[in-house]
Amino acid sequence: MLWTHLGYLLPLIIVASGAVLLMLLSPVERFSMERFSLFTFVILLLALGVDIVYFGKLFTAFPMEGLFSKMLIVDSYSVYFDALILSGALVTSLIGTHYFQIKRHFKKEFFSLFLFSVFGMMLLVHANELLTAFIALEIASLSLYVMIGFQKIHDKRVEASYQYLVLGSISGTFFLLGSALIYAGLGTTILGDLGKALDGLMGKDVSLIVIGATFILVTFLFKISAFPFQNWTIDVYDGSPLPVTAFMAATFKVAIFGFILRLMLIDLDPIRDIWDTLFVVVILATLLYGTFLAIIQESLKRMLAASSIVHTGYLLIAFVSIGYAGESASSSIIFYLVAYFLSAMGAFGLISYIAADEHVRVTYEDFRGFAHVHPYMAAMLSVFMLSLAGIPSTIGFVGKFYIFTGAIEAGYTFLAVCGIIATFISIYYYFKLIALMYFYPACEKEGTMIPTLSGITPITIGVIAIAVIWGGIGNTFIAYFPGVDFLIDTARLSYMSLFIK
Amino acid sequence: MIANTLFGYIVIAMVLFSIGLLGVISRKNIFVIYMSIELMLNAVNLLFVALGTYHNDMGGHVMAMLVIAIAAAEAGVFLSLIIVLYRRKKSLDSDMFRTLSQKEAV
Amino acid sequence: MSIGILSIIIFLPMVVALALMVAPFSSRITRNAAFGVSLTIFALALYIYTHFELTGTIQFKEFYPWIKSYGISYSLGIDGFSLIILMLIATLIPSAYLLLWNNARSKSYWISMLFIQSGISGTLFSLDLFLFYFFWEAMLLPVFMIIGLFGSGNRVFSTLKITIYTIMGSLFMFVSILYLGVAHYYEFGVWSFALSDLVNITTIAREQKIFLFFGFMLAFAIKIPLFPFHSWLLQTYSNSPTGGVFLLSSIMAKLGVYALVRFMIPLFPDLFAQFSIYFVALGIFGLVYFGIAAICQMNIKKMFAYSSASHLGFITAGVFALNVQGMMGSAFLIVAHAIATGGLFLLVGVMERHLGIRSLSGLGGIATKAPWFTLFFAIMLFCTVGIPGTNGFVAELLIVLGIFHYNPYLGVLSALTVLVAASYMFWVFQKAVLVKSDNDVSNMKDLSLYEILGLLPLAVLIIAMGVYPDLFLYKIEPTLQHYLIDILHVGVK
Amino acid sequence: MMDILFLLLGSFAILGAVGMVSFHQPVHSALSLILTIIALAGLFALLSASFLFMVQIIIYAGAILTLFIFIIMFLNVKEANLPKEPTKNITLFLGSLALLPFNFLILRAFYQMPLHVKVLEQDFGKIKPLGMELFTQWLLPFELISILLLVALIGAVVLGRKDEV
Repeated sequence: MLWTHLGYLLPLIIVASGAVLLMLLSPVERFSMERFSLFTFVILLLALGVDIVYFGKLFTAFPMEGLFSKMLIVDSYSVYFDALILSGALVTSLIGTHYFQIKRHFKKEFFSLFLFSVFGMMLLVHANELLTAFIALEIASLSLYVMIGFQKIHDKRVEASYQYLVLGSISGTFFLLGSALIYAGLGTTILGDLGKALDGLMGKDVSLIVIGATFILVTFLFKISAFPFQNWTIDVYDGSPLPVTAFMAATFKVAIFGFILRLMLIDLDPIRDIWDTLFVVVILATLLYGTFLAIIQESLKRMLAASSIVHTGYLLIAFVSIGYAGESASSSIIFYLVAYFLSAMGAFGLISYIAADEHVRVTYEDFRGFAHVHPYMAAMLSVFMLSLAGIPSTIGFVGKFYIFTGAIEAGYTFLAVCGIIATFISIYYYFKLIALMYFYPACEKEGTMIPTLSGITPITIGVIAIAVIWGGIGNTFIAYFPGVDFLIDTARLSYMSLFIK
Repeated sequence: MIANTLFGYIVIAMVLFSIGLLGVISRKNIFVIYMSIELMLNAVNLLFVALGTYHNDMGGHVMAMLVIAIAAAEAGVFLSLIIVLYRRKKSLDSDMFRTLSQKEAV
Repeated sequence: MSIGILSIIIFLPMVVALALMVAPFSSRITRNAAFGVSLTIFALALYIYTHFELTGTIQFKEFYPWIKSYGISYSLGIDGFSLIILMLIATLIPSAYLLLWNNARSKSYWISMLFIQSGISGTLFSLDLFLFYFFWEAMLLPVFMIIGLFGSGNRVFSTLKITIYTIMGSLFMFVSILYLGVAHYYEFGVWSFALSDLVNITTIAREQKIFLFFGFMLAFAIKIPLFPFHSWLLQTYSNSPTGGVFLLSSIMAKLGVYALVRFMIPLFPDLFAQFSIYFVALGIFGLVYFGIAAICQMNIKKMFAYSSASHLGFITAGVFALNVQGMMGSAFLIVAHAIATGGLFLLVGVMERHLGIRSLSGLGGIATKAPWFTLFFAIMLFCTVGIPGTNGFVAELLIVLGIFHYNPYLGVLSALTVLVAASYMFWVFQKAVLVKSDNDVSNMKDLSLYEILGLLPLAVLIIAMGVYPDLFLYKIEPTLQHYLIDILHVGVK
Repeated sequence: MMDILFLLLGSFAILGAVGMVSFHQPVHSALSLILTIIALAGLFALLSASFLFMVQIIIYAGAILTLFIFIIMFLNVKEANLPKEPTKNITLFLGSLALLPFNFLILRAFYQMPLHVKVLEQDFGKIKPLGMELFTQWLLPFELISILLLVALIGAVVLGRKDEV
């Protein structure tokens, strides 16, 4: 019994102890950056390997219930999200390798912090209690703040770190206030008990809980950069080192959704419809404003940051429709997270590879004629752009298909249409890049050193590109290899595990 | 009899929280911004303790303790970042640290 | 698991294109390979044509589940209408390759062409709406590449414009498809996007159905293009390379009409009948409007662009006439017009290459320099105009008859406009080719052997179909009857 | 007696908070904040949270804020380097008006909350039950806090040290 429970917790334990170990090793001078990177990779791989063992099984458990009471939960759902987060971290460490080598600044403690933040994210998905979740969130966020400001030679890094820290802390206090209100109303902060207590209060005035949950949602909306709280996104993403940006944009979002889905779907289920109107407004504003921001950006990194706001809007569409659509829609949000995660990871990764050299400014104009000099990189970048835009034969298309089907199924046809409108406007800013890369003659500017394709980073990005296409077309009828259906089935399974009481 | 009802504490906590929020919104001095956040955390603490006492549940007190620890952790990062920022900019004006959106990104 | 003949037609070009993309071959080898592929497909199409049975059913079916959780399948099949289009494409594409033989020297040009061929076939064969949408959108990307890479003028802008424009249309269709899928799920409890399943839906309220109808209609109207959705047309046609224009005008636009008939009649028979009057009127209005616009153009390419749009308006009017003459005429005109405009655009491409001018006033007196050119130009033009003896005549006659049946006033109107439209084409022909002018046309060379070889089958087809139309009509008639039964059945009910 | 104490401490807390947001000099703000914190500690004591009362004074007022004042002094910020905030008082006033409905809403919700005031046990809020609770029910968050502090520690080291590159 103890051993099974230890087994459930093993990925968490591996990552945490790896982080501590790296921290202890960091003063050792003779270890190079590559060593640390490799070590990080091995730890993540190990954790992922252990995680995979439980992947695709349907179960729910409170490991070490005697010791930890019910603060921690391990179920198929958390295992699924663990796998996502871990692979996100793995990919980040792989695509960051080249960037870190060039910059020569990211060493030692950086990787320790990286693992700590992965640990925090995983914990967030496992958390079954509000304050535990908050601590997990803080572990992940604090490490991220420091990772952003790690390279202090840049003003903008420190500034981004500062902005994120201040706004993140403020939103954090709202989370705590919300927890306090919920604690006041229900007398407990353990997630499983919240639902029961709430059921007991049915018919009475629950405005306290509603307000408290709204405050928690504020934090959530802030972290995923939904509408009224999106202002930081572009600046912070822009100011961060590119691999960290990729990590934030893709992996962190996954973790946050992981927690909030659990909270909203299970525990606040009886009163969830209260926020529907609010969400509809937030979605519309997010889509609108994100699209507007994305159109006016000159820099590619800022455009991707702005477009991540739009993708948040799509995710929120799935989020509101989950409760009203059937079981098939449940996995749409998870699938879209995977789709966005792959595409954004690839795009950010490739740009970080191209722009690793200090003096390359990554604006649209820099990509003029890029395809004629670097055909393969241009092709990969195009694949990611197409996927972000949701063009068929990429995973982004299938993701959008699920989201909009779910929305229509839930009766939110109006939202689906708005999403569609945002999508075709997004064609403009994604295709602009493709057009610039392919349709202009090459102009090699002096001073730009774009690396040739070699090393682990391009291979990783290539694999992601193939995965993006495979997710769009792949299926068992082409080869007996997990395709779209596999992802959906496992996502559905993980969703089902939430309801095991 | 105010001291024996929960509501008085809640009023104080909410007033403190609001003042903290006000400080965050309207002040530019990064020290004061930080202290406002601390104040908000303290207000939440008071809420937790008061609720714990009135629910007859030690959990509230434990949560307050945990929040103090979280505040301490944030303080560490915050203060070191403030030092770095002040060294670079020789200013405590939070507007000085928002140059990202204005200049061309590198 | 055996691979069906339709799958081969879809995937052969794609696989070859992928292989060529990676392999370090020169553009010559790429071109030869592409031509080989197109000939193979022609042979396969002939095989299908000869084995096609004269029933209104869907044949050569293939079915594999794709995304099981949503009931999406990879299901293919053809009926008489798609068969005609398939034959058309299979004939036109090798011809186009021959005309571009020494012209397009870039490898990516040929690779894009191959991808487009895959996309077109996929769109044509899909029986699953999701699959259809998949190919419909995917087809756009290589077109995007061809126009952007090899176009002229402000090509990047026009590429972005056509892309956003068409994707906008198809995304609304996408929502409609999803809505149908969800409605099917609600009614029958299982997911399916197959056309044969979606037609059974009965629960959608009329108001919503109208929205869905126009969601589909928007996508097709943009692609065709019908009257108010044509603003991408002019710029795209004039900035595209010859191959791109050829594809857009003679194949993609026809696919719009094809999809209109193939999907919208079974899905919305009642609405189709109800709104038909508006679309017939719109089609005839387009015929007039674009006809006038064509007369006003001095640039030959733009003029043909408008005249092509004008004909497509006519085709649409025929489709919505709701009787077998109109629909048959439309099908016939699709073929006739595809051949003729395709040929004309290719010829204009030749002219442009030699003379470098595209304005009408700069041409003239080509006839003496290039007799072969003049001959083919004349045949194509006669076909467009609808001179008796060409297939254009048969088609236009049928459509006018169909519209007359539908509504005598509109029928008379359409007959008149066709006559008017004929006049300007002659005028062009005279001005551009026959009349001597003081412009220097000494650079004009006659068609090369490849080009003659490419155009010959087209010319033969034009004449053959004009003289003996039944040869082609009998294959398609049962299918069209089938469609009409759909509409009339609902109409009676 | 309790009431007077409560009102006194409460008003001190609010007074300190108001001073904190409105003083121009960060040192003054920090000293006001200490007033608030100590008043809060007193309120904790009123709530029979004797252990937290100690923690609040020793850790918050004693460690965190002392460190804070030390850093303010250490940086030795000159008047010229302080941000100019000419509209500070107006924004504070307007902001407080804007926050009124927010407070009203929450307080109203609290007011309607069903309250079950229970009789406290003898040693409620003392160190022993708190410790028992902390190390049984709340062991996991407690352990996690140590990781959080570790991260903060690394962060402070990383951010604070001079760059060698």
